[in-house]
This record gives sequence, C-alpha cells and structure tokens, in this order.
Amino acid sequence: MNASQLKLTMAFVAREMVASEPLLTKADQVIGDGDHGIGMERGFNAVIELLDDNYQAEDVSVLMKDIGTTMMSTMGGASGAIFGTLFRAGAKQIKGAQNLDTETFHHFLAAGLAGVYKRGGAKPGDKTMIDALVAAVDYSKDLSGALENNIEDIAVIAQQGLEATKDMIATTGKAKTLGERSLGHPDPGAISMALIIAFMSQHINQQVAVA
Amino acid sequence: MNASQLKLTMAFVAREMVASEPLLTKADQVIGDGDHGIGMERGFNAVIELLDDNYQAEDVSVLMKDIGTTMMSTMGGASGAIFGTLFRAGAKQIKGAQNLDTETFHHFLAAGLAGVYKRGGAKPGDKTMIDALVAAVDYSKDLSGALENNIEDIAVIAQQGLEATKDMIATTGKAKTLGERSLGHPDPGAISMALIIAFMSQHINQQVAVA
Amino acid sequence: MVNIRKPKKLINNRMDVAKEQFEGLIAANKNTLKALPKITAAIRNDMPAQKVAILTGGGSGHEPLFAGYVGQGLADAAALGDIFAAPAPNVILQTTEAIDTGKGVIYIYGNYAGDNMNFDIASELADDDDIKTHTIRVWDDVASAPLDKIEERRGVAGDLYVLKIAGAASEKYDDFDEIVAVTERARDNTRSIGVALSAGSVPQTNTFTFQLPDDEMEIGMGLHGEPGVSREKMQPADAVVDTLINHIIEDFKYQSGDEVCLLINNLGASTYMELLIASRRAHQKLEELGILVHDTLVGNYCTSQEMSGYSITLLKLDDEIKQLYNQPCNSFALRK
Amino acid sequence: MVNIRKPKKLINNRMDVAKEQFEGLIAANKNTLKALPKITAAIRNDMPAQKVAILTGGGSGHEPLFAGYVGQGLADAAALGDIFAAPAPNVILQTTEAIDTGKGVIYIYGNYAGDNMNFDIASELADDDDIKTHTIRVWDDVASAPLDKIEERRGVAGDLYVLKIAGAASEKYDDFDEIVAVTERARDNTRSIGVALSAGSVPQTNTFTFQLPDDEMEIGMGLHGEPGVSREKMQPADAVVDTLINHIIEDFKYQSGDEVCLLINNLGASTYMELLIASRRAHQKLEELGILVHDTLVGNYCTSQEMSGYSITLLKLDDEIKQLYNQPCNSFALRK
Ligand SMILES: Nc1ncnc2c1ncn2[C@@H]1O[C@H](COP(=O)(O)OP(=O)(O)O)[C@@H](O)[C@H]1O
Ligand SMILES: Nc1ncnc2c1ncn2[C@@H]1O[C@H](COP(=O)(O)OP(=O)(O)O)[C@@H](O)[C@H]1O
Ligand SMILES: [Mg+2]
Ligand SMILES: [Mg+2]
Ligand SMILES: [Mg+2]
Ligand SMILES: [Mg+2]
Repeated sequence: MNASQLKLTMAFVAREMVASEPLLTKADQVIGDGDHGIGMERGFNAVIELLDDNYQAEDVSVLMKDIGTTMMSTMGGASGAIFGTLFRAGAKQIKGAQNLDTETFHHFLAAGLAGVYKRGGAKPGDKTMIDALVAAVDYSKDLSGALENNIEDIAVIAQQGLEATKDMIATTGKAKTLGERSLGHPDPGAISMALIIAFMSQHINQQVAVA
Repeated sequence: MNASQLKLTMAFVAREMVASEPLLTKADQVIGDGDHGIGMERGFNAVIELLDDNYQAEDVSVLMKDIGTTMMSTMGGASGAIFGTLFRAGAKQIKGAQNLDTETFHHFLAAGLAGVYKRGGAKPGDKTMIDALVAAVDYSKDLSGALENNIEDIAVIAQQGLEATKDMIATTGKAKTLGERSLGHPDPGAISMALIIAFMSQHINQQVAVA
Repeated sequence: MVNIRKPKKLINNRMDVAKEQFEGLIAANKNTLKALPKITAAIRNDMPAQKVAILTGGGSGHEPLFAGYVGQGLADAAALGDIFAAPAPNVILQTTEAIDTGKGVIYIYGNYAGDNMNFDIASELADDDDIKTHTIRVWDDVASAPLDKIEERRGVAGDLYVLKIAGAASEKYDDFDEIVAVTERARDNTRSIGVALSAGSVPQTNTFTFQLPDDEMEIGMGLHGEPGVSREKMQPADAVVDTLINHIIEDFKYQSGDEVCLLINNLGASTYMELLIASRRAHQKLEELGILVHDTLVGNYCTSQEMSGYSITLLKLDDEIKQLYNQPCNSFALRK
Repeated sequence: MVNIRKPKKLINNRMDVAKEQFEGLIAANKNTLKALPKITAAIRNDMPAQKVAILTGGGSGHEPLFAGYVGQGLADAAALGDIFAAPAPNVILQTTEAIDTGKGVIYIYGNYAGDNMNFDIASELADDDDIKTHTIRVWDDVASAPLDKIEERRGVAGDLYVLKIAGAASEKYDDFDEIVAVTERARDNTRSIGVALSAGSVPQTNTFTFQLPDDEMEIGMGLHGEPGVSREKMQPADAVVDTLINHIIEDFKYQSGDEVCLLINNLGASTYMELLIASRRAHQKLEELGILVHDTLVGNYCTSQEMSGYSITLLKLDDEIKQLYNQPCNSFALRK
C-alpha cells in the first residue's frame, strides 16, 4: 500500500483507538493508574487532526514518523514515549519506502521494537506492550508479499502476544508493585499494541473487499 | 437542703448529665453543630471531679458558684458561657444561703436567668435554654417551703418549657440560619436545662424516699 | 439518610483530638510558637516587649485557623477551644495576660454566639485586671444574614485577612485606636461565601454534620454545617464560581478599577485541582468586572474538617490596607 | 466492590482539568510565574541571567507539586503532563530551552517509567541543541522496592526536599557538578512512606484508583494508587505513625544525634487535625530515637487528588545540606 492508502488506514486506526478509550481505561485501572485510555485517546485524537484533508506524506516512512512525533509530543506518560518511539524508530528504518508491503512492515516493527527496548529497558515477559509487539515481529520475519495478504495473521499473533501477558507478573511501570496480583490481567499497553495492528488489518481488508 | 445534701444531689446531676451525652449530641446534630453533648459531658465531668470526697462547701451559694466556675472554665462554646453564667449569677444572688429551699432556689434561677439575658441577649421565644429556664422561674415565683415539696413540679414545668421550643424558630446561635427548618426540633440547651432540674428532682425525691 | 458512611480518620482517643493536634502544632513550630501551661493557647516566641497585642481564637476543627496564624506580622496568640467550641473565658484571659505588654489587646475572632460570650467574659475579667481590650468580630459570610443585619453574619475564612491587616498594623503603628480603625475597615471590606459538596465531621461523636445527596451541593454552607442559601444540583465549576462571586458583588459595591485580594479556601477535602480551576474562573470573572486582583491565596486556610468544597473571599484594598497587606509575615500557615 | 460512590468534584470539561488548573495557578501567581506559550510549563518571572537551572516536572494531579515549587531558591521551571501522565519530551525540551542560561539544566523528578523515558528523550534532544543536562531521579518511597533495588523505588513527597536543596545549591554555587553532588546526596538522604485510607480519582475517567474497605488502611500506598506493603485494619494514629517511622528507620541507618527535617504530607483529603496528631507522635517517636528535628512541614505538599491519608518523609541533614535547607525560598507552595 502507498502513503495515501496508508493515510486512510491510519486515520481509521486513530478513530478506532479513540473509541477504545473505555476498554483501555478499564485495563489500566486494574493494574495501572487508570490513565492509559485517556493518553491513547489524546494521542490518537492528535493523529486524527494531523491526518486531515490537507495532509499528504511523501512516503510511508514520513507518514509513520509524523504519527510517531504527534503521539510522542501530545501523549506524555509511559505510552507516549513508548508508542512515539515505536513509530519514529520504525519509520527511520524504512526511510524512503513508497510502499508498505509485508517486509517493510516487518522492518518497521522490528526497528520500532529495538527502539522500545533501548528506550525503556524492558524485555519480553515483563508484561508490557513489548509482548504483543515481539510476537508480531517474530512472526512477520518469514513473511513476504502484499501487506493485505498477511496483516490479518499478524494481528492474530499480536493478539496472542497480548493474551500471554495475562500469565505474566509485571516487573516494570506502575503495575510492578502489584506483583502476583497482576496475574490474570492483560497489560493495557499490550492491548493497545494488538489493537493498532487489528484495526490496520480491519481497514486494509475492508479496502480489499471494496476494491 | 443544706450544702452537703446539695453536694450529693449535684454530683448525681453531674453523673446523669454525662450519661445524657448521646441524647444531647443528637439534638445538637439536628439543629446545631453537634457538639453540645460533648460540651456538657466535659463540663459535668469536671463538676464530678470538683465534687470529690474532699470537697466541702461553706454554704449552698459557694457550691453553686464553684459548679458555675468549673463549667465556665472547662466547657467553652455557647453553653459553657451560658450555663456557667446561670450558676455563677444565681449563686451570687443567694450569697450566704445555708439552705436551698424553694424561695432560695427561685432566687437562684431568677438571678441566673437575668445573668443569661445580660450575657447572651436572647429572649424567651428565641429557642434557647432560656425557654426552659424562664418557665421554671415564672412558676417557682409563687411557691415556698422545702425544695423537695416543689422540685418535681418545677421540673415538669421546665420540661414544658423545653417542649415549647419545638414550636419556635431559632433566632440565635448556630441554628439561626435553619429558620423554619428548626421547627419541630427541641433546642439542645433547653433539653440540658430541663434535665438538670429533672435530675435534681429525681435525686431529691430518692433521698426523701430513703429517709 | 443519603449517606450512611462513617468518618474515617487517623486519631487516637476521640476526646483528645483538640489537645493532641495542638501539641502536634507546637512540636512542629517549636522555634516560633510556645504553648501556655495547661491550656490550648499558642503564643509567639518572639513577642516584642512593646506592642499592642493581637489575640485571636475560637473553636478547634478549622485548622490551620487559628493558631496557624500566630507569628510576626499576624496574631500574637491564639486561644483555642475544643472542636467547634469557643475557648473558655479563663483560657482567653490567661492568653490575654501573657501577651499584654501594657498597651492593650485586640480580640479578633469569628462572630458566633459562643465566641462572643466567652470573649466578652474574658474581656470583662481582663478589665478587672486593668488590661485594656477591644473586640473586633469578623462577619464576612454574606450567606448567613442580610446586609442590614451584618453584625449577625458568621465569620469564616475572612478572619485571615483581618488578622493579616491587624498584625501588620500592630507592628507599624503604636496607637491602639489607629490599629483598631484600620482593622475594622479591613473587616468591613471583607466578604466571603462558600460551597459545600460533602460534610465535615465532629471527631468526638464520629458523625458528619449534615448529609448531601451525591448530585447536590449547598451554596453558603457554614463552617459547622450551618445551612446555606440554596441547595442545588451539581454544576460545572465555572458556573459555581460565578454564583459565588455574584453573591459577593451583590453585597458589596465594587467599582471598576478596585483592587482586591482573593482567597480560594479549601473547606477541607477538595483537591488543589478544584481550587486552581476555581482560581482560573475567579480571575476571569473579576477581570470581566474590572476588579484588579492584587494577590491570590489558594489552599487550606480555614477548614471544616473533611468538608469538601471551597469558599471565596475578597478583601477590598485601599492604600493603607494594601500597604499593610504587603508587609511581611511569618506563621505556620501564612508567610509573605 | 466495597464502595460504589463516584468522585464528587467541581470541574468543567473533564478532559481539560490539567490545563485549567494550570491556568488557575498562573493566574494566582502572575507576579512570580509565567506560562510558556501553548504548553503546561511554568517558569520563574525572576529567572537570573546566569545560573545552573533546575527543572522539575511530572504528571499533574499531585498539586501543589510540581509547579508550586517554582521560584527563588527552588526549581526554576516545571514541565507538566496530564493527570498522572509524564510530560511529553517537547514540553520538557521547550522548558529546558527557556531556562538554560548556558550553564546547563538539572532535571529533578520522581522515578517512574513514564517520567524517565520522556525526560530522557528530552535530554537527548537538548544534547542535540548543545544544552547540558543532568538527571536526578527521586526514589524516596521505601515501600516500593527493597533497598538493594533503590533505583526502582518511586518518587513521592521527597521531591520537595530534593528540590529545596537543589534550588538553594544552584543559587549558592556556580559549579554544575557541585550542585549535582549535594543534590544527589540530599536525594540519597531522603526516605518516605505513606498510609492511605481512601482512594484518589482520575478526573477524566471519574473513577477512584482503588477500593479500600471502610475499616482498612494500606501502608505504603503509591501516589497513583500503586499497591503498598500491607493492608491492615484501622489503628490508632500513634500506632500508624510508629509503623511508618519504623519502616523508615529499618531502611536508613540513623545515629542518635542525627538531625533531620520532617514532612507530614497530606495525600489529599486528610484533615489538618490528623496531620497534626501525626506530627505530635512523630516528634515523640523521633525524640525517643535520639533523632533531632531541625524543621517540620505539615500540610498539602504532594497529593494524589482526594486520596485520604498521609506520608512521612525524613531528610537527614549534614552541615552543607542544613545550610542549604535554611536558605530562603519563595514559591506558591513553599516559602521560608
Ligand atoms: N519500559 C517499558 N517498555 C515498554 N512498554 C512499557 C514500558 N513501561 C510501560 N510500558 C507500557 O506502557 C503502558 C502504560 O502506559 P500509560 O498508562 O500511558 O503510562 P503510565 O504508566 O505512565 O501511566 C503499560 O501497560 C506498558 O505496556
Ligand atoms: N444567647 C444565648 N442565650 C441563651 N442560650 C443560648 C444562647 N446562645 C446559645 N444558647 C444555648 O446554647 C446551646 C448550644 O450550646 P453549644 O452547642 O454548646 O454551643 P455552640 O453553639 O457554641 O456549639 C443552644 O442550644 C442554646 O440553648
Ligand atoms: Mg497508566
Ligand atoms: Mg453546638
Ligand atoms: Mg459549637
Ligand atoms: Mg500515568
């Protein structure tokens, strides 16, 4: 998909993420401080504003970088830094890409993950958004071709990564002192990570169906 | 009754007033700030301490004055000033009295009432302890003889004065801004006033029964 | 009964709260305050040898009022009663004697029947001792009586401003009557009104002083739970602030260009967030009215235990009052 | 669900609370503070032309922290995020640029993942601009991790002491590293722990951050409702204070004769009465331990909305830190 198609997809993702605020809020109320939904709502509202009718990106990398910069500068909190870093570090890796195919998307996610590792120092198994992200990165490594052929599967795998956070004990962030009491509850940031890919998948598939 | 008999009576009154704290608290919660019971408890606990085994008063006036001084200096609040004034102004009027007969008690109450008028500026009908007190003063004016013959009737009349406060609108103190909403509720200070006389009556009658 | 919750507090014996909190205040301020023997009265450690003394006081339960305003440029002493109960005359008298330097003592306190009577008795006793006293009752709560009965109004957070001016004047001026005059003018220039969202409690009885439905607030609620002027459905903060300020400007004739001090006072359990949102609107509204804000205080200055809500106070300045307001002061709860 | 009440607050649009309260703070302090354009960051009006700058910040909702400590002898600026959310890197960067005088900027903030990451990004961006920065994370909450993992602990009310020392040092010393050294020593000498009786709420979601049964309290509760070390039945205040101080003295080796500053900090909705009763016992207990209290603060310094409860903080003094602590300071929430 090219930059203008991706713009429509990411605008859809943004609207759906804003609509997911109550779900994310509830999740962060259980094991965090309850502000994750509000933070994502604030960030993706800014993304909606960014991607207005006048917005045009040279390529998919610029689009993803602008989204990352917008999230990083409007959200604050752990997730502003983390998701901002994901998009910005991912975009840097795919600089100049005109087309977001599966390989490019994998490179985007993998570089984003590396950026998140570097920024926050958390590892897989620490019950963060990393657990959804790393699943998507690992799975997409061996795929190729158009993103519409693979995005649904990647979304399913990210969702499995999210589900796995229920069985993890938080070792970072505000859930840390909960210790074992965090068991059984999914990580809010991991929900966001899985949702972003799921909404991408949903929109891309709709476009395919329409076309 | 002489000073040592009155000492026993007033010690009984003090204990009963302390035990009446919950009742007085409830009444002040409805139309005041809820501290009248605590104030009376504090004052009469100090009276209990005053009237210990070593205490001996020269005459009934000294006894009543000491009670008034004790209440005035330990209670604070409106009722500390009012009941302290009642006992001290009343005692001053009956200076030197060895015996508290009905006339002496009337003079005590009447002078106490005058002191309360002067101190607080309230009038009968303002929904204060004055309404119970003034009833007792008016009624006892025409009585004479031993106090044990009359105290029960005086107590009944004071109780009627108290009951009448239910039909009054508060114009002073913390109940003032309640206005009409104070209707239907008795004045807490009036309850205390009626109780003091009622407990005197109860003790004096018990003594008579025993004798 | 709308609300059957009990107050939840960290205290020891419920009968000792006033005494223990007083001890805690003295312990926290041992460099500046001392307690008088056996009574709950605090006086300045640095009391000058010669000055007209300022004595404040009242019932406990409104902390940091009153003892929190004892210090240089404010009150010289505070005589305290039990929770919501005026101090007894002997407490006031003993405090009066401790701070009189021969130049007399000015009593400044909130206008309540209990305080009036106990301070009056103390003042008569002081007179017996040849100590000159003068009484200034603070009656700033516009919700508590009409303007033509101003001397029936309650004293609330405005106490703070009156003490600030009295304290400064008593440092600057030597003449008793001059201090009284400007302090009374400051009192006459002070107006307050509050809004309550939930009740405070009397610790000794472990009960709230009133009940409010979860969706209602009361405009004009008193510091002891005395009823206000209206009970209303909850509204946005800006509308509530406008209502409060409207009550004040209907009561006191401000001219465009007038200067005021503004106090947004926490009645107890409101958050700083709410107080600051009120500050924002109050400044906007006063600007619309052409009233200039010289200084703003926002915080817990005169509370009613865990009552949730706030009060707004305006002190209208003139040249002299402004100069006195600007003088430094140093106490537990107010430093300038 | 123990408690199905909803928070009851005077606000306007729930998404605007952080912005509106910030505007209210600036309005109330226009003589001493100014806002940077378009962001929620406050800087001193009287910023000296030449000094190592102190920048603090963090999520809103803990008022008067952080902007309440911007002023002479304290922080030079505060960068603020939304409620309980660290400020974004560009907010921090813009603030950094505004206060850098060429001598560099020291970041001081509570140790939370979100703050760490956002401040770190800002510091990298500042480095791109050739602005020197150094980061000091405050980790005073002994309840949040064992001593051997002190760098995982949360920052709570101890921020205040670290800012006080940094602000004084940055006025007194010219050398960046000298200021960093004494500030880090003050940080290392600071210990806190809190007790919560009821929860604060996140205004935007209108819900409490946790639930506590009416007869229970939680020792070690965090400022955002993070779980503490133990949930216990309510106890007398003196026992609770002893528990809190015991946690601190098990963590930090005080010697008899050591001098400390003591902070009894309201987490939000506790009454001054409770804070002062805690002050009383804390002084008694420290005296029993032979620890000397140089200065005591009691009040709302670092809150968690309407959370009821308080925290106790001790700053162990040495000669240099004591001297710096005694220097004057002037901000909305702290004046000395
Ligand atoms: N070091 C980290 N690495 C990766 N993700 C993290 C890290 N710290 C926190 N997160 C993510 O951020 C989410 C919390 O975001 P949010 O609620 O916005 O932040 P805060 O903790 O500041 O309130 C967590 O659920 C987790 O997925
Ligand atoms: N001016 C007055 N004259 C006579 N009695 C008064 C006056 N003011 C108040 N009282 C009495 O005091 C009672 C209240 O006492 P208390 O609750 O101790 O005082 P406070 O109003 O200070 O809380 C009232 O019920 C009333 O009977
Ligand atoms: Mg969160
Ligand atoms: Mg009362
Ligand atoms: Mg009272
Ligand atoms: Mg947060």
